Amino acid sequence: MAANPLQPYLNAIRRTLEAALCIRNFPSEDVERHNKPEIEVQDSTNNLIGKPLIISRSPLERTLIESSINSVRISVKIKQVDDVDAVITKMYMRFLTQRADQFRILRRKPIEGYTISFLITSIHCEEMILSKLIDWIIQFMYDIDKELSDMKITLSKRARVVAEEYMKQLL
Amino acid sequence: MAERHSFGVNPITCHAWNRDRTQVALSPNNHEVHIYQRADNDWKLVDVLNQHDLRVTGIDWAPKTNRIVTCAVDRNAYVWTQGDDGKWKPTLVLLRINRAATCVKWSPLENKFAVGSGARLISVCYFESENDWWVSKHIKKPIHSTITSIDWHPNNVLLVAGSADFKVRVFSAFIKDIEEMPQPSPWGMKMSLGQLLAEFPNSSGGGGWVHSVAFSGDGNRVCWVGHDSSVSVADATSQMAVSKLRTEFLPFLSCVWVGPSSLVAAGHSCCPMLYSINESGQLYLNCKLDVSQKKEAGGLSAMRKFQSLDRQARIETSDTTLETVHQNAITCLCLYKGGKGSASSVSTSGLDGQLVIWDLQVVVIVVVQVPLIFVTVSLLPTYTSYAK
Amino acid sequence: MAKNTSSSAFRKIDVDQYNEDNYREEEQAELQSAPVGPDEAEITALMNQGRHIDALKTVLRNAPLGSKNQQIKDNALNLTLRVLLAIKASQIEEAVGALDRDLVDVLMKYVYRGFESPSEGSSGHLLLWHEKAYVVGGVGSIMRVLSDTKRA
Amino acid sequence: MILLEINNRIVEETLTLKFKNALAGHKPESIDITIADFDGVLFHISNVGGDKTKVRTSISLKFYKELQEHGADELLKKEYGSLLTQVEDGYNVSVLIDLENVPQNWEEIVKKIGLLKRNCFASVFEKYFDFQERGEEGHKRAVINYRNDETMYVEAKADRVTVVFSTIFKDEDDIVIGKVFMQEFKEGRRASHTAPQVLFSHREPPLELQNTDARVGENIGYITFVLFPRHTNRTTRDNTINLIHIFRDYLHYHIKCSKAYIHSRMRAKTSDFLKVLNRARPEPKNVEKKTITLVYVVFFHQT
Repeated sequence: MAANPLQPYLNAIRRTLEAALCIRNFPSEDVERHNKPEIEVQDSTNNLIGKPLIISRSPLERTLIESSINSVRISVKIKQVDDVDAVITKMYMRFLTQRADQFRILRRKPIEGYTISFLITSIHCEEMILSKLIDWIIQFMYDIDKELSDMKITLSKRARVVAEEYMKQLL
Repeated sequence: MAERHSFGVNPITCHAWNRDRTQVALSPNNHEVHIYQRADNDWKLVDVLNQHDLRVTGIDWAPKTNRIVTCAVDRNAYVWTQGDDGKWKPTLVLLRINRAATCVKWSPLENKFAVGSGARLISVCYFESENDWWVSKHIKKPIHSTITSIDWHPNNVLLVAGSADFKVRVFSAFIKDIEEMPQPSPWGMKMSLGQLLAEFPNSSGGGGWVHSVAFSGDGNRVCWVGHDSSVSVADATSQMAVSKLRTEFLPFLSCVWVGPSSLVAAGHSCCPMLYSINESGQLYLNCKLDVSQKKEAGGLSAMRKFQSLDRQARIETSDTTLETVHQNAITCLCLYKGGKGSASSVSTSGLDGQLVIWDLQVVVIVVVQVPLIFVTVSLLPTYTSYAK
Repeated sequence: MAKNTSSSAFRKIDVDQYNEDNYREEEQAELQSAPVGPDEAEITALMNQGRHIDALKTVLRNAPLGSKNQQIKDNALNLTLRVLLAIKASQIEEAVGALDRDLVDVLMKYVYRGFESPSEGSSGHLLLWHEKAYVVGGVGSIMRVLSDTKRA
Repeated sequence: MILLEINNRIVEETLTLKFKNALAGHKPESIDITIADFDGVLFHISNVGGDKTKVRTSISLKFYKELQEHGADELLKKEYGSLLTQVEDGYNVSVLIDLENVPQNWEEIVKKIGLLKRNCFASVFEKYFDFQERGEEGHKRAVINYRNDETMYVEAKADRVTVVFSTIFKDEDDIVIGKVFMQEFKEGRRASHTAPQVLFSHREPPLELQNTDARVGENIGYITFVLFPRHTNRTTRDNTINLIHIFRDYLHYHIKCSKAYIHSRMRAKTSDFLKVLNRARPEPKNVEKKTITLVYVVFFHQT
């Protein structure tokens, strides 16, 4: 991959992830015998939640990393210039979030104002090799960006072929 | 320098050694405690203690009285005593807490133990022979969040506790029923149960959950590690002065004193590190214990893997094993040989299911007389010639 | 006959807040008196003389991290961002090199704060700052940004 | 398979089979099948009064009455002549073939019956193409509700004939994809400057239909074809009718194909993601415990 424009953005996210993913198994203070991702617990006392960090590449593209003592929520806002982008992205995200169970770390509903959200708990950090998990998230963001623009291009290519094929007959 | 044992893939939450280090009790991240007997290079499972019904969070093995205390997320703790047939039998402990127990430590005289919990309190338990169970007294004020770690002062009365409200506090855990009033210590005069003798914020920046605390061998110093990747030492003998070192590594999860003015800390960066205090009381990084194939500064090598992926556009990154011995965060650090005053080796266990024993002897002695650079240079050739 | 208590307001009281054990924000305030923040004239003067690195040092040194007054914080943020964006990309490495460890932490805090409201072109520049600050401060400086309650 | 076929392939194949059997002397069996086509059109092939040798093909179009006003019957008579037969109830047009005396040109007849729907449609176009040819202005525009709540308008002017389709996009995503297609249709003229002009307007009807009762709505699109004499003269008119009358189905067909394409791509990529993510889990390789005492024993690096 030549010096691709996303590189510095992805590097910054990688470094922030390395820092944010330092989480530990932490039983809940509010509810007896429960172990909840503190980042998701609305009324959780604010001492268990770190400062939410935002890394942005442009006003349209940003990543929000909210960390807490036992869980991290990563939300990505993908660049959507026009409504074709919006439709393709919406279809893609619905497709992915319907399979959130298989992805284990994918959140069913993205956070307000973001396209897609991940929720990583301490159990995921114990089960998976951390560096591979970070590599996967970075690779995911890179691939999604590429995949969406590819699909947009192929869609307009298809449309052109369909139109030309039809108009050719109409001479 | 590093003796490495693996107990499968799932994480080890905590471990504790018996007196002659022939047996280790460890919990494989579930409700059980496994006791292994060392058989020269291998480990034989001799016993499984499964009285808890939720994940075990703390184990401590009293060397003199050979009793194990375990605490778990199911708000219970059990004291295990070994019957003459070698089997371990639990005795009931009335913790009276309504949240998970997070850490447990025997007091130096092993006549009582303290359990930190998510109920924002520490319960100090002592044996009541009439009904053959352990009763507890609570230390509540002014704890505001879960206690993450506790340690005993050598005088068997003072207790230091680190908590998730970014504070390190020294309490008195004096139980008048079973002991007489101790003589005052540099930490303070009043010794009634629950008396707050000292309180330190983890950092002037006002944040960072305290992951681990420890009293020094002589009890005059307290060291702790915080979530802002910091190592701090507070010295009672010099007006509670705090020397704090903000490191550039990932945060540490546990720390233990290995000498009068040196301590080992280990955590998310998977590499135990030796810190020392110079004459003027300043903390500095002495050296890293894990020098195996040390190619670049600590922290994960994912960055390097990503760049190699990026430069050579290799799609599938090779099996990203870290250079460090531990492949995932270290969660528990214990003394292996020697006491707090002068330990010669420590043992670490972590989320990668490995138990590693680090020999400090090679590093500590040589380092004291000789500047650091020379040591690592002299070590490297002997080591690299053996490398694969 | 039992009087029907129609209102169910009592069920909605958040009992937890009355439990004085719970962690509360304000008793952190007494750490130190909040500094008033860098003064604009001094920074602009330094910038005009082209001494950007000194401007950076001064703006970071008296960053009002602990202050409760949002207005002071925003002014300091805008001022710092102006300094950061004024320093050319080639000079960044040298600038970060001139800072001591604590100032690199403060710098990192302002870099993340700058990401939150990206004006055109600012994010790319801040990414560069982030990379250079990371080289010096390591992942530890990001940990400080995450965990310190006294924020930029 | 980009262009849609305008003949009904099933009708053709059934009748060809019937004729072939008859020619080969086999005894004809009875037949009674109903076939669906675009725009809610139904074909019904059956035997008349149980007589296996008489095969009747009937077609029903919901909007046949409107086509009749524009001379559909005359056109069909001209086209099918003797084949037409007494209309089956519930249907609009019926054609009869007699298996006993198979005509010489039976393939041609089968082809013609396959185009039954197209020919019904053609009447309204032919009529307005003639108006334009004769330069007659001012005729009322034809309004054909070719699908429920979708209408086609045909209007003749001195120098051109405009055909306007109104169509409903059930899913709002389809509108956006539809717009992408229509954008390409508009730019179709780049490919060949002789192609008809195509316009697309979303929600409101185009200028020609301003004050009519044309529906207005969030998910309604209007497609306007401006056909010039070169498209509507005698020689090219049939080809034009073939293409124009199925434009609406052509557009929606390709919208669905694009969505299917996007889904297949998503499925492939998602399974990729899942594979790589599952590799992040350390497989419990048989890690034998290797003691590494660094100083004395040679350091084994497990493979």
